[in-house]
Amino acid sequence: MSTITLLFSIFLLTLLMITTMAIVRTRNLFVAVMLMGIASLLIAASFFLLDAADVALTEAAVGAGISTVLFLGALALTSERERSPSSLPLLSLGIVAIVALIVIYATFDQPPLGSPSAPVQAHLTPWYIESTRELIDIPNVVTAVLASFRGYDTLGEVIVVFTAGVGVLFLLGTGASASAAGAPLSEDNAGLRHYLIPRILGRLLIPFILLLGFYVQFHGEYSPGGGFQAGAIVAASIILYSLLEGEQRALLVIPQGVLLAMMVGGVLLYGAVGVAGLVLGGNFLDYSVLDSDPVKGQQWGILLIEIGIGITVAGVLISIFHAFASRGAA
Amino acid sequence: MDILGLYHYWVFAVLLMTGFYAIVAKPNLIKKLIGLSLFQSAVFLCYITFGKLAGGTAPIVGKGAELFSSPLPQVLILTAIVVSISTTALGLALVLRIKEAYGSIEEDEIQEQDAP
Amino acid sequence: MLAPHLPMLQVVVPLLMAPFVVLLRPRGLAWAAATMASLMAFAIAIVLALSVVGDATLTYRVGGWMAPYGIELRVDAFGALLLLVITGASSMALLGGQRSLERALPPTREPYYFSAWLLALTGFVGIAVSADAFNIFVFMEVSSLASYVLIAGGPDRRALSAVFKYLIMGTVGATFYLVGIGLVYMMTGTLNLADMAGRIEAVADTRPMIVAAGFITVGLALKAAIFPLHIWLPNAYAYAPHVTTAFLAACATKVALYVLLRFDFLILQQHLSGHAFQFAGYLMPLAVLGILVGSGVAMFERDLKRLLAFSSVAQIGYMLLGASLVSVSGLHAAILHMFNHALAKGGLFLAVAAFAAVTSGWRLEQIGGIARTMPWTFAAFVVCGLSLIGVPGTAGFLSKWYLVTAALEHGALGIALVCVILLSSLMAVAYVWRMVESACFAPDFDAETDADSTPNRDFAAFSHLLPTILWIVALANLYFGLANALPLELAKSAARTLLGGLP
Amino acid sequence: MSAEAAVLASLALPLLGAFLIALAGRISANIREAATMLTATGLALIVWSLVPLVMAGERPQVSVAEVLPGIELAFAVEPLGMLFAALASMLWIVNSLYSIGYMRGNDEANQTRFYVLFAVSLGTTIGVAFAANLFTLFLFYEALTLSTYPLVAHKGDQRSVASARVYLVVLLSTSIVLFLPAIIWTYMAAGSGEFTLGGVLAGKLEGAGVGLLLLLFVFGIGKAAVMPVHLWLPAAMVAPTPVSALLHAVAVVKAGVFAITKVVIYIFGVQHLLDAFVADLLVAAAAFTIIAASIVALRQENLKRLLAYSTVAQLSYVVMAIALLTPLAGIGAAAHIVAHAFGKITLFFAAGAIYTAARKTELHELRGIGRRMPVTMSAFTIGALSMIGIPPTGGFISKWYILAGAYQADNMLALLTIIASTLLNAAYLLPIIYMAWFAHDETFEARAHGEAPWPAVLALTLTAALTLGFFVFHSAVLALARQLLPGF
Repeated sequence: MSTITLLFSIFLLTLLMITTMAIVRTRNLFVAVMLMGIASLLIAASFFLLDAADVALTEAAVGAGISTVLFLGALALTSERERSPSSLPLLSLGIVAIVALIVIYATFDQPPLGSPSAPVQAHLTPWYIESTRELIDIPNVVTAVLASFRGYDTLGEVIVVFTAGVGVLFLLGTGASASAAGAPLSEDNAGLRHYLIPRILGRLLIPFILLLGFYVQFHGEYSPGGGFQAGAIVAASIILYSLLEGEQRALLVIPQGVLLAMMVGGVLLYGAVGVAGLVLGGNFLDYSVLDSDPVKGQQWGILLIEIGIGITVAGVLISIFHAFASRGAA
Repeated sequence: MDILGLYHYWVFAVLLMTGFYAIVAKPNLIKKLIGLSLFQSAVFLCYITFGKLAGGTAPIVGKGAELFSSPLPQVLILTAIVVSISTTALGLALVLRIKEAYGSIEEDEIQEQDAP
Repeated sequence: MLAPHLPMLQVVVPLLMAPFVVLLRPRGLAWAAATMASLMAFAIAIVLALSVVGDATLTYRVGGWMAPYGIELRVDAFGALLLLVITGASSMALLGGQRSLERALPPTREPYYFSAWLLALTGFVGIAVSADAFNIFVFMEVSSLASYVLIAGGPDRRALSAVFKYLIMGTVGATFYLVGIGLVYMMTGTLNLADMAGRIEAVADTRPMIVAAGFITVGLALKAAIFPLHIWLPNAYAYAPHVTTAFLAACATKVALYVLLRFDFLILQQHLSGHAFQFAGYLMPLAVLGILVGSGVAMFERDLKRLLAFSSVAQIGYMLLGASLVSVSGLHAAILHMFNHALAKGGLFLAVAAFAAVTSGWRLEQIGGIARTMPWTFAAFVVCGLSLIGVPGTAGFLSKWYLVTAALEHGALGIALVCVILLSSLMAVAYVWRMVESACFAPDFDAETDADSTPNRDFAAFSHLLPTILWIVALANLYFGLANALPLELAKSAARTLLGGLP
Repeated sequence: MSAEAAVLASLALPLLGAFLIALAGRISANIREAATMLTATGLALIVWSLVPLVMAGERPQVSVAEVLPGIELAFAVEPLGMLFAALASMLWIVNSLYSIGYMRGNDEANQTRFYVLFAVSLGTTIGVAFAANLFTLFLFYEALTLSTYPLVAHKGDQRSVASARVYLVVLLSTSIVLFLPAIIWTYMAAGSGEFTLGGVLAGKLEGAGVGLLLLLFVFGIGKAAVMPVHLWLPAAMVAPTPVSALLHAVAVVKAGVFAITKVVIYIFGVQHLLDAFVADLLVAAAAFTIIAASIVALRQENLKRLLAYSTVAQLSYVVMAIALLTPLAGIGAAAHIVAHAFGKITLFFAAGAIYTAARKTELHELRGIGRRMPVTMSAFTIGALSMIGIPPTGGFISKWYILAGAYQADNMLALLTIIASTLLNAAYLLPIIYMAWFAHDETFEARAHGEAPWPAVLALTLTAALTLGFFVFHSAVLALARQLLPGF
């Protein structure tokens, strides 16, 4: 890392700290959410400087994008201002300070950042890089580890997303689906259709965002990206569409039932690939047996489960958005 | 290099505690969730930091580079980010229901209403 | 042919059934599917338990990748015992709880609820079989998110604020755990528990390891509701749907405790100098306080479910107390108590679900005279209550016996601990008997005079399945009080494993 | 039927009976009571079939399950247990007869529950009698407490619920806080809690520990009602009289003194206690209880409470006798368990009969009642004489042996206590008898009653006859008791 990136990195982190302080201090929740988006972007940039392109992409899409939209959706239904607390929470400050000191205390014995002899670099990493070349033969090691070596974790991750979807639907209901499907489009629920410029710009953007999503989905083996990022990006484009054209139109394009099918279908696709490995004589989630050539099998497996992830993530995120939005309409 | 490494960890500590402070000290439920988000982001930064290898590049083989930062922390954090957004979404859905049920999203006001 | 895959199928069966369940619309179908999956998981757990008797360990490489590169599953005696508890509790609660849940949930939300149930089950069993620190985190989050959903289905709005508190504290706990394993990973470069234990020696006395041990312990203590980090538990249990409470009270905190014990004993204690002492030094006072405060509050609580929830805080204290003795006999008692307490507390909460089907509420005065209207259900309730107290002939007695004998190995300190155990047993007599007296002798509660309760003498809503299940649980409490070879053997073997084969 | 099968059958039969009674209760009261009588008779037959075997020196043993390593749920019939079981099962028949009269005469509610729980209580009593080790004893001891609790609270009004709470709290807390630790201590010190002739603690536990452990046992076994853990017994008097009669004059309280006797003989071992010089503690505690309880009894106005305090005192006779650690006193203890049972059950039956017929519970109301209820009061008189120890009643026999035992032990304290308490007994019992027979009651409504229903009268006549009979026919009991002598 050159001196310039080093300085830039320090600059980013300092900015990040200032932003987070501001987030905690401000009483305006709208401002706090916007600053959260900025903080996410700063973190994403730092990740990029730390060679974590995949994570940076995800943090940008999820942290700055989806999370901001959800917070804003929630704010629209609650209140934008935080009430000022009655007294200064000295106890909390005390606890926080002590834990902070403990964490900082821990840093003094750590292996220095970036040292090749650090256990993180020396123990598992070389094997992953070697094996990805030999056994899976795709360039993006992150994808290989994510989808195959630790594919079970990723299955768990999809389940977490699915659980969140189930939970939000349980809590908020599927919302206005019944009325939205058949009822004529009302004017007050028409998004930003009366504003010409955002609408034109948005309409122009949506196809490109979708395209980006599909690129990220199917190019994840070669460059940063994969199912999660793609799912988030596709969801973002649909959410943008419903913001522009209104809830009901968006639900006409992708109805509630389809969203549910996407949530379920993605998980089942992932699970089916796992079970297929089991049926074909391997272990659960063993892709090598999917094809006569184990390497091909691995690639097939990774492709399929990434699609499964993408479908579920998109389905869940869009469903959650609709659930939030319909709550406001009701 | 050492300085940067330590600086990263300190930022991690500060972020962690800023988030934690918002969780424990702020009565507003949405602010608590924002704090929770920050709290988790701090951990992401910590993981990615110790995955970094000096002089390495993103772990994408075949571009001629031979030194790669460790892919494993990145994979873990990809998962953790998704877990974090899932928790946030569920938490926000709860906040909406709480707002409907209590007409408030301030913790102390909610507790007052529950106290008979 | 399936036998070697059983540790995996244990997770996969509920996992893959959960998405299906969301799609099942007609009433009852989602319940039936969830119950079937849960029973299958129970059957698998029984087979696993039988096959690990005698210190055997089953391992499974997910995806065919060998540890520590891939994720490994590992079922030993401790895990198998916990699997029995989890799947058993889930099956019994589902079987008995159909009617109770039908009343609690609107039909359109039922599929989501049962899906969340299976997801929670997936999360719990996923933790129990996992041998990978990060994988445990992932499944912990699955189980937590699903639990939040299950609790939020509760009948009144207090469920929502209780869940929110649980969500915040649970996530903080999980994140603390994540920080902890991050630090361990940084120092050792591995996530596989066995590999970690092997590589930790070299970095044993570094500061990050000490801090990591602290973070992991605090994080899991939050999840396990160890005093004083239990404050999320009473409300969450009290305001959840009754059947949810029966399920979660039987296994949720125990799973976190399981991870805590595995981490502390298998990885940290054997390799960090002085850790055993620190572990005992910090946790024993907390355990004692938890026992006394939990029982004490329960003695004066008027809400039946909160009363039982505070009793859970005390019972977690027992388990922790056994573990903090850092001896084979202490651990043995603690692990056995996990099993026995699940039997007793699960049964008690199921009985509350049955009571609530005909009463207007579950404050003590509202269950007045329930012994006359539901004598059989009440009798089962009493049996489970006796097991909670630890009356001889019930399962609860055995774990207390072992706990006392284990404590007595520690001289004067041990005698003090025995006094605590005996004192809290007396307190348990007091709070169990308050419930029994209300149910037997209090006048029939008149719902009309009580403004904030809805009159509800709806006998039709009460199915016969629930009393049957309740009696199965009650008889299990008696059976395992006399013929307890299987849990005893598993607990013993688990204790030996945790202390690294010490005699 | 083999002896082992008989042991198991005697445990299972009352439970089976309870189930049948519950079912029969849904059909009709007559069938239910027939089922009770049948169960009681069946139990007595089975238990008594064991007597000749035990007299011949056999010791049938059954092990049901190994609950903890080295700790079994096991049963063994030895002379003392045989005596206790035979006594309880025989009196259950008489008591059932009495219950029918009493419960119908008083129109009590929840009669089915009453009979069911009674059968369960008897089953657990047999379990206590046949227990082969401390753990089994403890298990049935606790089960007995729990199954009698609802009987004490039978009426369900505030007073009986409160008294039942005292009953439960005292018995359970002493057993958890003192008895259980004592058991665990025994198992840890001796490695076994098996009842073995000569004890298991000799050479394993010495010095002050022996005394401490003995005290833990004596006060932990709250059912023996050594002061100050006697509080539950007066409280238990709110129960219907059949409960007070069989359970709180025979089964439950005798389970207490029986447990202490077993612990002294089979766990400590007489020789070991003699060597450790700790039994005097026990004698002192028992002596204090005898005197104090008798004085308290003097001041009672309520007949059943008076009888309860008398029971407290009489129980300590047994405890004191066994603590004397001499062969004659040992025989006296066994004989007193029987003699007191006959006498006290008669007294309670009489008290219940008076309540049923005349609704009278207080002493001053009994003026002249002997003329209206001659049979009942005759039986009462016999019982009272037996309590005091006047021939020709059973009480004389047991007191004689205990007195002889005290001489043998050269224990002045015991001698004085027995003499003093005999005087006290006379002081609180004789005035009642005098009042009942010779005083006049002028109020009109007092005359408007006769005897209680015939089953009750029949029952108390039978037990009075037994009290008298024991004066003559006590050789079998003494023969059984002599089998204990190798322990001395």
